[in-house]
Amino acid sequence: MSMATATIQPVERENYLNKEYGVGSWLFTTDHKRIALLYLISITFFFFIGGFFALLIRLELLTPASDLVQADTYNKLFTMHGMVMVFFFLIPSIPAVLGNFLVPMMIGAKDLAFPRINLLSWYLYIIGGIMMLHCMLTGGVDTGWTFYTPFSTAYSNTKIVEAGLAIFVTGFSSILTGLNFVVTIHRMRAPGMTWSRLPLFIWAHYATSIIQILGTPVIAITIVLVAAERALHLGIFDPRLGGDPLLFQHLFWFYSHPAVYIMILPSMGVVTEIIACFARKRIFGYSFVAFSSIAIAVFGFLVWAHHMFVAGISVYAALVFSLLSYAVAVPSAVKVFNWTATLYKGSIHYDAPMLYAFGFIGLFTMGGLTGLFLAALGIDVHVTDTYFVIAHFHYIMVGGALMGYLGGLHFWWPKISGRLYPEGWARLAALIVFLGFNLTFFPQFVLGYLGMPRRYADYSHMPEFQVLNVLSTAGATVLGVGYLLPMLYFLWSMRYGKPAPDNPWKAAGLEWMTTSPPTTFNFETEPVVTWEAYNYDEIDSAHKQEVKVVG
Amino acid sequence: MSDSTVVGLHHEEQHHPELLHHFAEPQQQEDSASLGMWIFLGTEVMFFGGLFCAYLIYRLAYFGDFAAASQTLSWKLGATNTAVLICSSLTVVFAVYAAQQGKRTMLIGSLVLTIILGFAFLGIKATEYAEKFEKHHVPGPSFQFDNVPVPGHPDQMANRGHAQIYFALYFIMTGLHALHMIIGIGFFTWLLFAAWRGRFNPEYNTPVEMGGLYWHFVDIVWIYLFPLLYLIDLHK
Amino acid sequence: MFDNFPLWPDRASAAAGNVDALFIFLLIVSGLMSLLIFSALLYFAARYRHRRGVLAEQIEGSTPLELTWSVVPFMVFMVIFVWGAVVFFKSRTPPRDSTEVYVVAKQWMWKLEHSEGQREINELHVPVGRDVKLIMTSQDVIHSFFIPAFRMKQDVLPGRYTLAWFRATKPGTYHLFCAEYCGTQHSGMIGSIIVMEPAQFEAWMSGSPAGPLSASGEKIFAELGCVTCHRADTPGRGPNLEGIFGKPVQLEDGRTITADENYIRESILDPGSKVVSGFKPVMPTFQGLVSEEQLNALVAYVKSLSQPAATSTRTAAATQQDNSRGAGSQVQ
Amino acid sequence: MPEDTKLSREPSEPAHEHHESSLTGYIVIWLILLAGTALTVIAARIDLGRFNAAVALTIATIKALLVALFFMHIKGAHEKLLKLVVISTIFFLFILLTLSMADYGTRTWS
Repeated sequence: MSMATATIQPVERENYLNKEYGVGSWLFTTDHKRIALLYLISITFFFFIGGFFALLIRLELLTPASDLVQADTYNKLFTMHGMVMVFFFLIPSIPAVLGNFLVPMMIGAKDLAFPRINLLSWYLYIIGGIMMLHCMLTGGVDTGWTFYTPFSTAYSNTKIVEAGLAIFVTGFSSILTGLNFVVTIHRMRAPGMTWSRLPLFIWAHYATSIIQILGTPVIAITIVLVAAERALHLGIFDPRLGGDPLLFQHLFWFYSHPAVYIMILPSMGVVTEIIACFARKRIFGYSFVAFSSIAIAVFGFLVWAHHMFVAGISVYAALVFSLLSYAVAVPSAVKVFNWTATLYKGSIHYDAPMLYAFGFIGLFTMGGLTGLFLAALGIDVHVTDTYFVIAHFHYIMVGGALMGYLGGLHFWWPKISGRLYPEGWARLAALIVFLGFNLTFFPQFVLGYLGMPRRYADYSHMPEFQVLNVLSTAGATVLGVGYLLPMLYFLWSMRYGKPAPDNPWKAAGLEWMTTSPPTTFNFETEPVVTWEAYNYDEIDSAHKQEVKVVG
Repeated sequence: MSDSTVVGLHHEEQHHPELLHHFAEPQQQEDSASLGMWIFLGTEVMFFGGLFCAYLIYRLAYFGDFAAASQTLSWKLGATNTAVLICSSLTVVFAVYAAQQGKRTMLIGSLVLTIILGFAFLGIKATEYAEKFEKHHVPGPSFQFDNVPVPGHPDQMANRGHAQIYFALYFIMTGLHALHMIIGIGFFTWLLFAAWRGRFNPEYNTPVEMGGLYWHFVDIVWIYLFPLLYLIDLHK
Repeated sequence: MFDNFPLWPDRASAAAGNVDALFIFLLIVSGLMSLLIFSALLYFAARYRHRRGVLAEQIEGSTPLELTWSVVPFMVFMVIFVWGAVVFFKSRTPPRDSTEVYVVAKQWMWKLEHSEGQREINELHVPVGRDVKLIMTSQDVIHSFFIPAFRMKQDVLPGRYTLAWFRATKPGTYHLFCAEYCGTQHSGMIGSIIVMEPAQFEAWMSGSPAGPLSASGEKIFAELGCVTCHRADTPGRGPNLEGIFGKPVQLEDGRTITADENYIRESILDPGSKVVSGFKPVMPTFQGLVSEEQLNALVAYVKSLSQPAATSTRTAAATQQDNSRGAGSQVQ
Repeated sequence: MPEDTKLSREPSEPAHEHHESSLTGYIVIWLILLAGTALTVIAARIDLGRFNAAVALTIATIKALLVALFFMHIKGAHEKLLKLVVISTIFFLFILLTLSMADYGTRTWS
């Protein structure tokens, strides 16, 4: 086997992967592509840790009684599932891996504006990650990833300060990534790469970076306040000393609601690229899609208290936030309509990335529409803090963000690794993920409307919830298989996959005009852009002519 | 004069020693650094912004208690510190000017003055903190704030818990500000070292400019902290 | 089969129908929207699949179309918003003559006390057809009082009161959940709401006779010495509490505030914060001296001073609670 | 295409216009800032009723603007981008404060 592959392999050109070897050449690299791979490895690690917790949660809920784990352990499991998945997987996933790899290449730059800061942000991520692992191994946290006060500041006796610090450090990694992207997109574009020629992936990352830059510091200071309150009982969040526990929720959601858009916007960017390529078309309404990203980023900051409708905020504030929440739904809807319209009169191929993109649109639409339910004050009163919310945000974050991430990973895998992944397996995995996902989370909508509260270790007094929980757990196992598959065949393809051509999809975009894998500085000579984004007409007609000439 | 350098005339063959490989020209590098710095300052604004939000809410809710607690501070020391920081901002703009004009002696002098003023600020702050420790005004188990009347209402005693919230915010806000000062002094010490070795010239002085932006930002934060923390209801 | 696998929750309160109606409307709207999107998606996917030699037709976009699919959904959203807001407002505004139940949440149990004095733990008996107002507070962390069958949920916060109300419409036993994560035994903080026919309920009430909450409040009011300053007969050092509940109060610092449950609570625990105009801030704090239950009783008592029927209730209470003090010390 | 022949990067006008701004200008600003500090203290010691806080914040904002415009060279900046960064940051801070107050300010309404 290895003999056979060895004979197929041509002499490899120098690229960013084989330029240097050794641990040091990776740990001290400033190459954005190598840093992207460092992120890929580390976030995959955290994804499977978070996934393992999810699996245990689902297994516990298979039966109504709290029999697999005790309530205390269960509470730690969902807390750490949330913290790992949100802060160590979803937020860095697309920006830090695909964004890091592609942002400089897509705009024709040699690297990000601040390569050393880029490496620093990976190290911050790793330091935060190690702190989080240490925290989990030495007892964990049981507050839920939301850290609500005064439970977190005065009642829980778990490692809240340590987990908070881990998130604080990782937050700075996120801030620095966003800062790097904004500066790079402003300052490093190749000649001719105007704003209206930028791939929409770049627009999405630009919008994401705005949120990372302006939102993350607020959670950082909130964590400082929680830690200080916990250590010294200052009273800032303690009602007995005159503080208001809701202030914590305001500050927390000021970041954590926009953080949802940190997760979903890059995914929207990925899906836009994939749809354009596999429909062989310019994106319908380019500028509307671009500006809807910015609109989502800005409006995303105006809606945070819709997480607090029953928390004791004023009725008038609830009205304002409900109204604003519908405003943020419009740009999301605009995106979905534009993707659909892009397919019209396209020439659609069904490779695995496109299947993920279809899955994304379907699941994101479901997630978005159920968001309308939650933003409606009257309904939110009933469904908030139930499985309805769980299902809703998993449709957005797992159905949306993760589908986009996997789709993007497949789409750019030839560029990243220089190898082709096995297409058949990939399509199968996409299908399994889609079906498994719906089986896991659709029943939770019903459970939520029935009234099953979230974060319940034990529902033995409510046996009527069991059937739907069993369905959900069954789906989770399918979903688990669907996530394991890509990891296995990606690993396989690194060694046994067919060498990838420079542009296997005949896709538009500067990243496809360099070698696969690219060289350290991405381009032999600085590219000069004279064409619009998504010039699939030019690419395809040129190709057609070639065929004709040959024929 | 050496500032006649026209942008765009940097040739590849004259590759500036401070130009990093991935930039095409020094102007691009400098613009990136300054944009990056401004964005970083934006994150700093939001970082302090969370505290200002908490401050605003509690000040409006517990105005009298905040005034009582605020008036245990010495506005004279606060005003002095404000003046010290404003003076240091002046020496910082002098430093930036000197670096751009290539005036090494002036640059070193301004940097030294800035660092001295920075230490002066921290020194005054430290004496204020020491006094707070002595009076048990530091939030925590040994916090004491009993029988302090609310300004303007001699027979109404300030609420201990609310005063503690004031002092908590006071210490966190000024503490983080002081931390920024310490980082700034560290950075300026490095600048001084680099200036001593003659690293800065009219073509390359970005670190001095960036350090200057940072220092001015820290100054601006204090410009707000001073009236908000020291001057609540002072007329009563 | 549907005993073990229900698809729709019980509908047992007046509000449940409103919520369900909006929910069904939203199901229809979002069903239509997803039908539109998914069928377009599938149709295009099938119709425009790649064929050899057929190129995609490039379309730049269309501003009228973009405006249409921004504005039309927004209009629909506004309908949902207004409808949702109306349902919400109804669920937040307790009717004036509701029966009151005081709820104290703690890790991990619900303590409920009827204004008639009956105490319950993790169970609440209510009659069909009567408006019940819940005045809730927590002893420790944030909890949330959730009755799915009533489509009613409200977080219960330490340090202040939050309100909720319902009118049960169907006899039966329904789940009570804590919906805000509150620690280890969060999932054990559950209970039942038992809705009874009025006659049955009266029988249940008389089965466990107890003095009204306001009467025990009156007793505490006297024991803590509140009566020495808050007098109705002569001007005391504190304001006369007769008839103040629900009325605007002029404060010393010029603000005007409505004397609601939270104001009374705050005035007991932090008397200096909102002093009534014309009085000196001389009242000591009772923080740490009264339990949440005693506080509820005091609030109930102050409220009873403002009810038209107050006199008769109090006389009844006084005769029932024939103890510890003479009628002369009573606030009149 | 004609515009493609002028393939330049971001506008790269000379960046150091502030070279010419004289040191005396800085000293004038410095004096104004010191005067502003004195004015803040004086204003705080006069009873202006509810306007004390407003006056203090107005003076602070003017001082901050002076520092930003002249010491941080926002005024001489050769592109609008830096101003945009400043304005959008202030905008989001404003959002944080006002929308929080939308809750706290209306809680006691009935």
